[in-house]
Amino acid sequence: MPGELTDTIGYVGLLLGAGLSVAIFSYLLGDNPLYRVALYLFIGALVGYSFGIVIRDVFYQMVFVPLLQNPLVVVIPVVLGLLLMFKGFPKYAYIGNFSMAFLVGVGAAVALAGVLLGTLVSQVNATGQALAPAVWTSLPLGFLDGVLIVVGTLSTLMVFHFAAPQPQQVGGFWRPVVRVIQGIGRIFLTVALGVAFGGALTAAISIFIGRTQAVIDVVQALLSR
Amino acid sequence: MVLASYLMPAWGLVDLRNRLIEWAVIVAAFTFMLGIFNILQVHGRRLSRRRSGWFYSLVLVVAMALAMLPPIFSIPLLNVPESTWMWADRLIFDDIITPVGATLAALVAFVLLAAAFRLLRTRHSAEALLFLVVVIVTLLGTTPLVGGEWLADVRYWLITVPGMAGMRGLLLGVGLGIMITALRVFIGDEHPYTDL
Amino acid sequence: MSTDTVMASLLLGVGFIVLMGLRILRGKKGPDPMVRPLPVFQELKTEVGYAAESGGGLHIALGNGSLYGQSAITSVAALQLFSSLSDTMVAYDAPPIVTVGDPTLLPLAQDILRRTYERVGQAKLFDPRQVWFVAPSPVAYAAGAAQVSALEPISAEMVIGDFSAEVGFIGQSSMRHGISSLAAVAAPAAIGALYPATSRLAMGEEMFAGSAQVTGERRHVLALLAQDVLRLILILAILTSALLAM
Amino acid sequence: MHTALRCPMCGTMNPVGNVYCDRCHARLVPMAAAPSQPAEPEPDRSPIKGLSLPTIPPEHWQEPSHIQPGEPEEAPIGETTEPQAGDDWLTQLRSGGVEGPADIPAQSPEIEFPLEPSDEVPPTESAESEMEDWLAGLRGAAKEMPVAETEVVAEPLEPEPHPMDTREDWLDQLRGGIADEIAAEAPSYPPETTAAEEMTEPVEVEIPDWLQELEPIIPSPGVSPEAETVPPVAEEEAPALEAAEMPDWLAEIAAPPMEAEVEAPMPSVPPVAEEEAPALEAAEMPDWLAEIAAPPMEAEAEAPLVGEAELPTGGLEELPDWLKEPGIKVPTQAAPAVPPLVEFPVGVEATAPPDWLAELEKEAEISAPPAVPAFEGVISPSETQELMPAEIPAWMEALRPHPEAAEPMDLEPAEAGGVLEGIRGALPPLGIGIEVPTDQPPVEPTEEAVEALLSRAQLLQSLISQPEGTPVPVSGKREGWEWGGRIQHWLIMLTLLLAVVSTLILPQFMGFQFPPVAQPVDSPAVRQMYEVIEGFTEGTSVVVAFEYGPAEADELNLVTMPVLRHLFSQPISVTIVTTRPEGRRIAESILEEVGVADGEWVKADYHILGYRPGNAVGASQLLGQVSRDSGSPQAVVVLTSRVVLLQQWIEQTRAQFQGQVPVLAGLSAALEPVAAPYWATGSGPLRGFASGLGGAAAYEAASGTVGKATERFNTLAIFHLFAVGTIVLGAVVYALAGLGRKKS
Repeated sequence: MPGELTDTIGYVGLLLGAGLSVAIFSYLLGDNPLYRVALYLFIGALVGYSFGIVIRDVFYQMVFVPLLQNPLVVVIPVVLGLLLMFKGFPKYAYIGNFSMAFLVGVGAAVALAGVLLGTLVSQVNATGQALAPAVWTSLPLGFLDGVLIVVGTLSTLMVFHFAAPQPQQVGGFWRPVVRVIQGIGRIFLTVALGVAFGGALTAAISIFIGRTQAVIDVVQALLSR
Repeated sequence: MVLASYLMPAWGLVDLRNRLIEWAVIVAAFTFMLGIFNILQVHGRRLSRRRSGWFYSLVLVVAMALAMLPPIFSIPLLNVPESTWMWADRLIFDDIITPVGATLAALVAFVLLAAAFRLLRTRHSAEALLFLVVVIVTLLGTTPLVGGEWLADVRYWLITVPGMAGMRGLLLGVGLGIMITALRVFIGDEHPYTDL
Repeated sequence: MSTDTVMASLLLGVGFIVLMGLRILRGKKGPDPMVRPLPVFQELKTEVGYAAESGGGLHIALGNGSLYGQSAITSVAALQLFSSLSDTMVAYDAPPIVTVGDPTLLPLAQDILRRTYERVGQAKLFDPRQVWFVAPSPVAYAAGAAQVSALEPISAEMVIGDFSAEVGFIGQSSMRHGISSLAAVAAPAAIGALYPATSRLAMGEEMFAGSAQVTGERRHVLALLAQDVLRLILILAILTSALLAM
Repeated sequence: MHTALRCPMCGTMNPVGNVYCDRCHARLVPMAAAPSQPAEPEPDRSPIKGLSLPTIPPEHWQEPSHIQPGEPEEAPIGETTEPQAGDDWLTQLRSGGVEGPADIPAQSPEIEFPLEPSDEVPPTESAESEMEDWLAGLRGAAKEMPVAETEVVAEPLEPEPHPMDTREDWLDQLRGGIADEIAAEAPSYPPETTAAEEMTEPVEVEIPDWLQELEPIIPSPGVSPEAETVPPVAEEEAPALEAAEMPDWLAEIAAPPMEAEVEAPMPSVPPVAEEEAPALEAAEMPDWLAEIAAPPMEAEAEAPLVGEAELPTGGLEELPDWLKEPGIKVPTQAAPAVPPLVEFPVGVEATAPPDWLAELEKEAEISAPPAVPAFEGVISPSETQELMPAEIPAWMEALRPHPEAAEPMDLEPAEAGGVLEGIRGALPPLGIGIEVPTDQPPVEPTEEAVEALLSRAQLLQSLISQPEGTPVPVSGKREGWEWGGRIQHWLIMLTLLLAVVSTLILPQFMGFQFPPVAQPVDSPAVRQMYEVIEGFTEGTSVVVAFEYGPAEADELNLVTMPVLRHLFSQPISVTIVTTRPEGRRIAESILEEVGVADGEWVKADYHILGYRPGNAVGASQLLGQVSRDSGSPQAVVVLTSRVVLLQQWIEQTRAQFQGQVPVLAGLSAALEPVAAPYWATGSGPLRGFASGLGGAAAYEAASGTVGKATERFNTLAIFHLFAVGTIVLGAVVYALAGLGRKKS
């Protein structure tokens, strides 16, 4: 009876999952074989599964299916992809270069477009907007915050200023100014990082809770049987 | 080309872009094959050499090989009856990948905590102190204790004002870096892919 | 075209012009532009030296960045940095173990190593297995990469690329094994996670300065300057838009 | 051949007999010393054969192939390499003659020359062949002479002295068992001398040719012989140069011709190098000292001359960036150039010649005396003085390292062991020649020498590569997983355990309930998100991107569920997409959990578009497909825990729909700060978001439901308390520790 079978398997799986979780948690006691087995099992499963999905969703859906209808559509990428396979053999690796160039090119373009429109422009606007009444009224301290945001953003941006003032440069006056600005920037940056860290910690802890809860549930289920 | 289509979404450039991108996706999929190949190489050698931890490599490779199957079975063309692989799929995904992955992510809590714990050891500066304070406020602010709701406000302020400003600076900076690097890729100043 | 796209195109144009201008300028002679040295990168090479000395290998974690999206360029930058180091590594005979968290990075990383060996005339010594594809998901990658220091004789770990908080794993393991670690990461979460872990951390944009810092190469340095020019432009833009907004 | 000498100063051609230029009366020294040369070279070559042959294990001569792979690993540490190196260059000689191995023609010369004479047969042939194309090169070029050329003649003598005297102390060091070095060492001069023989007249013409050989990027085989003969030439010219060019150098690091001249002199006139130390450090070393350890090729050439291990390295090392950029054009010179450099470390702490001499006394009694007269014969006493001190240490260092050299920044004492261990470990990654180490000639001094070199390299390197102020890395970090670490480890573990027990286990089993310590606070971001979703009208098409894997599921599911519930309670059509392989699976399972399948509250219809690889590309492609299928969506809901993925969706959406389409997000708590700038209190492209348990709880509050998030919120709060406790504790501990450290 497949039904029961799957049930039992499901049950076993539950145990397996819990067991593996515990194994991983044993990392807290130090890097130990138990942990490693679980880890490698996981990595293997993950990679394999992902690859399976790639096969299904890309090689089948995006390549094989169209290939049957209208080969021309996919012939180019397939060829590129096959060229890429040469990367597996150092001797002929260069053959794949064109494919890589294609990948990098498209990737870079997409990224650039994204950054330009999504981050640079929009963030610049938004920062500017911080001084717009509509916005700063929504901020805790009102206008002051608006100013803070602008100042903070600018100074943080300056923290990453790379060019070192050349000695012969007339930057004599600017150097201290820049240094001060960078100092301020670092403060903002640190706050930002602190917040980020806090967030990350919260997230991790939430997961931690969730995980332990799950394990405990299984244990309880066992006990209650 | 792709870029242009973003800046002037007209003249069917968009379609062309999507076509190009689709190709890129397909090509990228091939790299995954390389990835698998590489894993086999690396761990294959570990196995053959019986190098430290070869056993783990064995586990890894076997798991990989098995885990590949369910999704492949699920390809309609093969019309493998669901009942035959669904359970395996469940087992692999729900009972191995999910819990272990989650547990690992949970461990991050420990790792981060450890890091925070020894922060003042790694860096001994006012900055570090500020960092710690901010972290603490953020933590307590996320879950304000009864009576400590003001912390939530402080946190909110931290996130929306100084934090955001700093983060913006960071993002803008990274944006700049990305932009320049991408441009350099285009003008061929930077070519990670050629044999030059 | 929305104002966004207009501005974007403008910015792009400016960036392009600046880069080109500097590129032409590169051809000319004259004193190299000076760049504020970032300790992290100054130490990178030294680190390689110590690795070679102690006979241990280096582990370079290139992160989960694929060749797409933002991580694409972050990864390209990481590769850039890596390739500027690889010469030294091969020279020192401190062959690195490179781990990548995305298959698309794999061939590129391998190529860089391979080329370095070829450049030194030892193509036969290149072993594609020096680059490991660990796993395509962040946590799995981080945990897996952290294992490298446990399995292989590693004397230094360099975390360069696109990560998120999980990178803490690598930091942790290098702390455990007493391996010195350096990091250059762009993602805020990763920076946050690493900030307490190592004092030698290049955060955010600094990461893109890597190759210029390691190899004082003119082209890289000039790229940085271009970055600065654009930065100033951005600042002006922000100020103006702020004034307009008021 | 050439019947006239071109005056370096005015360029007029003078009859060969002239000592002074007819026109400008600049000195055309060559003539002066010319006659004396032919005599010398013979004497010094013969002894080398005698010494060098026996030192190289015969079986190596036969089959180099199997060893070669092994070398790269050993090379920098320098044991076992000598013999292999010997046979290796031999094979090269046999195969490539002067041209050297095919893979890098440019390199071959350096590799061979230093070694040739240690074998009787090759030197002669190769010397011949050199001369040939060398002369060929000369005929090809009729250029006006540079300053240098005038003094040329003085030089040919120069090489002699060292072979002479150095050989003396070699003889007795032979017993010291360091045969290999000598074998290797001796060769490094004869090349010059052999070249010197023919040099007399040709040189003049040849130099300019060489000088301008510096410009082209790809060196012709011709270059190498020339380069060889050059050192002598440039050598004398160097002092002049120093005077003239020092400033420039210090100012400008990358001046190829400069370096060329600078390096050239050093082989034969250490004093020059000596004085140049500062300049060189500034200009030279970053380049190649930073890369001192040798890549395979160099390894072969270098290993034999242990002390000088650097030279070939230095020289060849340049090849990489040298091939890259026309910048440094001098590998060939660089090789000879090094000996002086070798001692810079020493020079650095023990700058004054006196120290040198002191060292000499205890190190090189034999070699010192002979050296002096030999020199005086050729060069002005004053120069000799400088020559002397600089000269001997170079060899002494080469042959046996003295502590001082190694000391400068003595790295871990455990090193020696570390090295060997390291090697064994380091081999596998390379995947080659692990078996090789078996044939190790027991040459302790060698090893030490190399160690010394390495450490010296380290010194220089760190001197250069570190801006003042930055501490030497590693120092603090190498102490590893020390007790403090353990304690802290256990402590943190305990904390977590406590938290778990108190908040999860007790409630579960003892029914013990923690009093609610914390209230969810509603955040504007969440409210705005809620409102946007609430505002969806009939038939709105919404894209939901499941951008998280199982790893993050434990947190994000809690965030996702209330959002999805809300979404599906709206009469909209949802398209589920992902750019992560596991995304689809996650979506399916969570939809199941939320109960969209059977829940009668569900008003939305949905379909899963599936997974596209390649983050942003995939996203943009998915968006494209969606807008093709069901028109541009009214909103994009991103559920993720990764910055890049959030950004990717925000940016791609914005890029594709010019910011018409609002983006909403259910995020991990980790992303709140990153999301904030995009949200910008509602003015950003991110119209609203719920992050972490807090956000989820807030969302549940907003939608008037009580879900897991709310339940778990309290637990989270308690955990936070523990976490904060730990952090504060750590802060205090290390703050105190730090203060303590400051005091001591």
